[in-house]
Amino acid sequence: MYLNREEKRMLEGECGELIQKSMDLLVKVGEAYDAERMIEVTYAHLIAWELTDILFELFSQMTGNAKVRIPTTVNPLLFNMGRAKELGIPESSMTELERILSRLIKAHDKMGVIPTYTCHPHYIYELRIGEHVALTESNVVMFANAWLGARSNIEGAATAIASAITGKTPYYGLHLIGNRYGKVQIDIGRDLKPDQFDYADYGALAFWAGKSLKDRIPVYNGLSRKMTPAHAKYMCTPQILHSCAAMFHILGVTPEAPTLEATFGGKKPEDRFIIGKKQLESAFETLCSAKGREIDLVCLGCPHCNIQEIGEIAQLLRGKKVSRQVRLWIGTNEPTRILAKRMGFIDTIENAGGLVFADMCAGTGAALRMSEALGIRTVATNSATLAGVVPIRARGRVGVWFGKTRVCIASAIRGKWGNN
Amino acid sequence: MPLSLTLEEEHMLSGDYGSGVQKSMDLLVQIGEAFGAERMVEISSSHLIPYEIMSASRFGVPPAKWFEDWVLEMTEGVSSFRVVTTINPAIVNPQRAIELGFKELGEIDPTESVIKGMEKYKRMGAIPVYTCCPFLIFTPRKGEHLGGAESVAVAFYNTFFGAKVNRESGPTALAAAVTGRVPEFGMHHLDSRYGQLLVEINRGLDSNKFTYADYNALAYYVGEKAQGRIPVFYGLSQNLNVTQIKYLCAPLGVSAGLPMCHIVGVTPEAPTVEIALGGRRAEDKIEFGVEQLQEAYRQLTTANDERVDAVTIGCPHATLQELGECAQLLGGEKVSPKVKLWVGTAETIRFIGERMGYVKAIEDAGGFVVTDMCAHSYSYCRGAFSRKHALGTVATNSAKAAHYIQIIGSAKTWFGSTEQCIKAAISGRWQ
Amino acid sequence: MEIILRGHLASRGRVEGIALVSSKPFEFRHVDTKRGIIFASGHNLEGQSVKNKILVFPYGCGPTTEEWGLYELKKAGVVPKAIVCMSAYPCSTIGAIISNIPMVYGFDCNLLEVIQTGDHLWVDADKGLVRVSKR
Amino acid sequence: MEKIVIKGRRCSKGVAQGEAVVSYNDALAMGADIDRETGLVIAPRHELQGKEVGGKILVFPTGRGSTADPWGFYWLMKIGKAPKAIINIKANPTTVAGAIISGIPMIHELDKNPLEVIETGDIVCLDANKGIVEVIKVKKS
Repeated sequence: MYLNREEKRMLEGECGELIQKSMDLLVKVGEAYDAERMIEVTYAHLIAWELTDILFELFSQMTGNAKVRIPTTVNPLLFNMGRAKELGIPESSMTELERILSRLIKAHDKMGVIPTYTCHPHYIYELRIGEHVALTESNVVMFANAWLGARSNIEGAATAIASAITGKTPYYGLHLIGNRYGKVQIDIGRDLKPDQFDYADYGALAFWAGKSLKDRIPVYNGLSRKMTPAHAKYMCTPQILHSCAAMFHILGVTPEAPTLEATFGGKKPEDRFIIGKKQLESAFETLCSAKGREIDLVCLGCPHCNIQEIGEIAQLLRGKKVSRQVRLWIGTNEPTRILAKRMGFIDTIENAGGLVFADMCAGTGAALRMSEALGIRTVATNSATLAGVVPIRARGRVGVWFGKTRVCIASAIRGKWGNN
Repeated sequence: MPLSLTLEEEHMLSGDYGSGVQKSMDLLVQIGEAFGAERMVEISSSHLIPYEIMSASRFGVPPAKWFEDWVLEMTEGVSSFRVVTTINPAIVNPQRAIELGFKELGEIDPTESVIKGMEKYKRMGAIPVYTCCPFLIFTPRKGEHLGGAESVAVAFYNTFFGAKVNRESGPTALAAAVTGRVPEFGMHHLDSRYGQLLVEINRGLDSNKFTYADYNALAYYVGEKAQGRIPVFYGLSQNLNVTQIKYLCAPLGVSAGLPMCHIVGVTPEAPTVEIALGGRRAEDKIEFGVEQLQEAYRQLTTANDERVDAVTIGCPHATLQELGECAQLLGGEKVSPKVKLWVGTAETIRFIGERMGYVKAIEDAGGFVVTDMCAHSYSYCRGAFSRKHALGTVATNSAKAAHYIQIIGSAKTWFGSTEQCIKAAISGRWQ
Repeated sequence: MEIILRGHLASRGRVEGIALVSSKPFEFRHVDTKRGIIFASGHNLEGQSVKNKILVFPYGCGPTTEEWGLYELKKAGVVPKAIVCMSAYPCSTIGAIISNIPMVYGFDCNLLEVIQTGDHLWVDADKGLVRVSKR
Repeated sequence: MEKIVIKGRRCSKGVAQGEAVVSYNDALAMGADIDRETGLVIAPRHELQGKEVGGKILVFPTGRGSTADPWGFYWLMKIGKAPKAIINIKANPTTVAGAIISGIPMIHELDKNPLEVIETGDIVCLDANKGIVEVIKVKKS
């Protein structure tokens, strides 16, 4: 692997031990994928490290006194301690949670990380088409690749840090145009109405597609040309729950998919599937793991809601009340919350009994970790990510109802899962 | 070919959706006809400019009513906008009007009209971002059709994202938000987007060392010479960041009304010079060197008094990176008590800036990080504020601000790098 | 019967051990970090331990914190001895590198047809080689 | 007296007659370049600087100015200082929007370059609906 003078100096320890370690990790990853050289990255996104002492120790070893070299944002925390009471976090857990969260926040501040605490950080750093970056968090990486046309491999927590403090990444995988072409064509069946797709439909679609992809990049053919970034957001993580392809194309919509030919790089698709009503319904069924219709929590905003989504939720809740038995959590980032507050959406939602949180991961974070303490056994959501991740990781203790946004809200009001 | 409308558009035009939609569609159809559009295109977003920008006159007669009535006509019977709608900064942030010295002007208070305008648009669903950089909230995709005014937003959408948007105006942006349509001409046609004017950065200039002001000067100079032809910048760094591109986009509309540019190796439609030019020969070529850079600086500078009364930064609205740079350049020093230092940005950016400690650093030094408003257009471009606060000389790192202060305002301008501006704020003198 | 398989280095090291073959894409976050037992219901290896095994799977998948799963197994001493897979999901690779576990990927045959649980494997990751001795 | 007829494309409806004021080289912004009290051109270095545009048939190559420009135009109309009509070589959409909302007739894309045909002081009759411009030369050329 070719290293330029600066990279060699980094690897030989002339820029300090932490940079050396980071460069060593990046070189090893580069060797694993036959990268010819390093490239400069302009932006990194980190994951907020988890709570165990073992992982925090690893984080500290990697970061030490290092400062980030490029603009670097960070994923949500597991809790928003400022709103612990409303979340219902028991007093007994507070001290421990404070300890582990505050040490992490302090460490980020020290590194110069931009404390965005969101899985949708694209409001603070605008990526351009073709820009090379180093991002972790599947939703952030895949949105950047697919929707924004930026180039990032799916980084791990460790390599994202290494890139943030060296400004480099090995030049392999999705950084190379030749690896970004579609391999599998997924046609949307004629019995579906993509114009009317809810966020849940997009998630279910990607979840189903992911099962047949392996490492191959899909090209969706037949989705609505009016789909929004929020729709695309829900397609990201579900895809990699069963595949390892961190990219997708939507014909006529995403920047690298103007025509089938261009999207497949002039080659024929290796494989072709149709997703119709039957397949989509089966994805919904698979993602519904709950038994009883009683629900404890309705969790929206996985990934973090944008302003339109919060507006839609507010609209559905206007003049209604969330059932006393149900918690309604909506995750977003703080700038979106500021705008939603101005538009009166937050008041509408919170007057109805819902809570809108920034800075934290409501679904796979808080709901999963605190399910026992908060007595959460059944969650309703429009997020295929949450529905795909939580039941397995909670080892069956938590069941999920997965459905469209309006069904989730109607269920929050009734206190029971169902459409009416 | 006459402009043909879809069934829905015909219904809009015939008044079936109410008179506001009808008036809006009528305006768009007339514009479309004037420019030979054959049809309307559906858009996903529009960016409005608040009409009360007109209601604060330097003559003390706020004809707010004219514009309020006009907006009422255009929105009669419209309960909400049809597309994602964002909105430009107000002339003043009503919450900070007193603190910033707007309420002692002796003219009729503009804040009431500002609040009225904000509420009106908010009720119709406009996202109250109040920034000229709405791309920080709404990310369009390549090839997506948009509506919208504000030259900074338009140039950035076209240049940075490859979205398709004409440089519209206040009325058509509103009509676009109301109808969800714009006439298809200009930037909506791929063919009109190719570059025509090649701008080569002279080897004598190290563009890697360009300050924001240098990018501004480059674009301002080119804009003046372009005569409406879309420039292709060749020879700039391939690693331009958002802030640098923002400064390259901002002056394009100011001096020549250009809706976009190409930056070879950077922007989506300009991987190579040939592609940016659409395979054609450039109509003309500009060599940009030290001499041209200096000429632009001369044009943007009208002051000769070293004493600086005000420093304005954040035109277009500052990014987080710029807030950080201002904080760092202040380096714990105080802004001279004789100088006003305003850094304009969006509230959403200010929030993160607060978390990073940048806002505190700037405000502890005596500067203001102002949000939701333009940091210069009302204050320095209208006479009353400058006269009241005796602001004879304003320093800025923005070509757009310098241009408008010169043309509409009464103050003289110094134009230079952020560093020069911050130093001037501390010492009270331009060096 | 012995078979030699040629693949590509992902994470360095040489080791031998018994194969544990997952027919499904593998997610380390579905392994209990204390006991090393796969808990994902419906998985063909549900209830089995990865400890000291040579884990064979088609490819890794899952949200990006995969490497933590592997690292925590390492710290708990219930880590597999090596990983052999067909496609290398970057997050699995990174996990293997930071946990010092040999890993090889990218063979020109279908691993799942060649290797069965219980086979004895010698892995030389540096050379990208896997020697299979059928049970 | 010489009469010349040229044809162009309608930007904004209406019929008008008046005395021409021509900017031969400089683009014009109806908002920023014109004083909102007196209707005089105030833009520094502009060839029409100090000239009044109110009540005139204003001829210039193209428009410029901020995207709030139409409202500046509307303002001039409200205070009675708007031009009677506008003729451009190639219009800027912002000027057109201003003309439409202010109800001022406007034409562009003529079959002859209006800057070569029309001189300041000429009498110009214009029917924007039909796209016709009649130029009556007052001065002997």
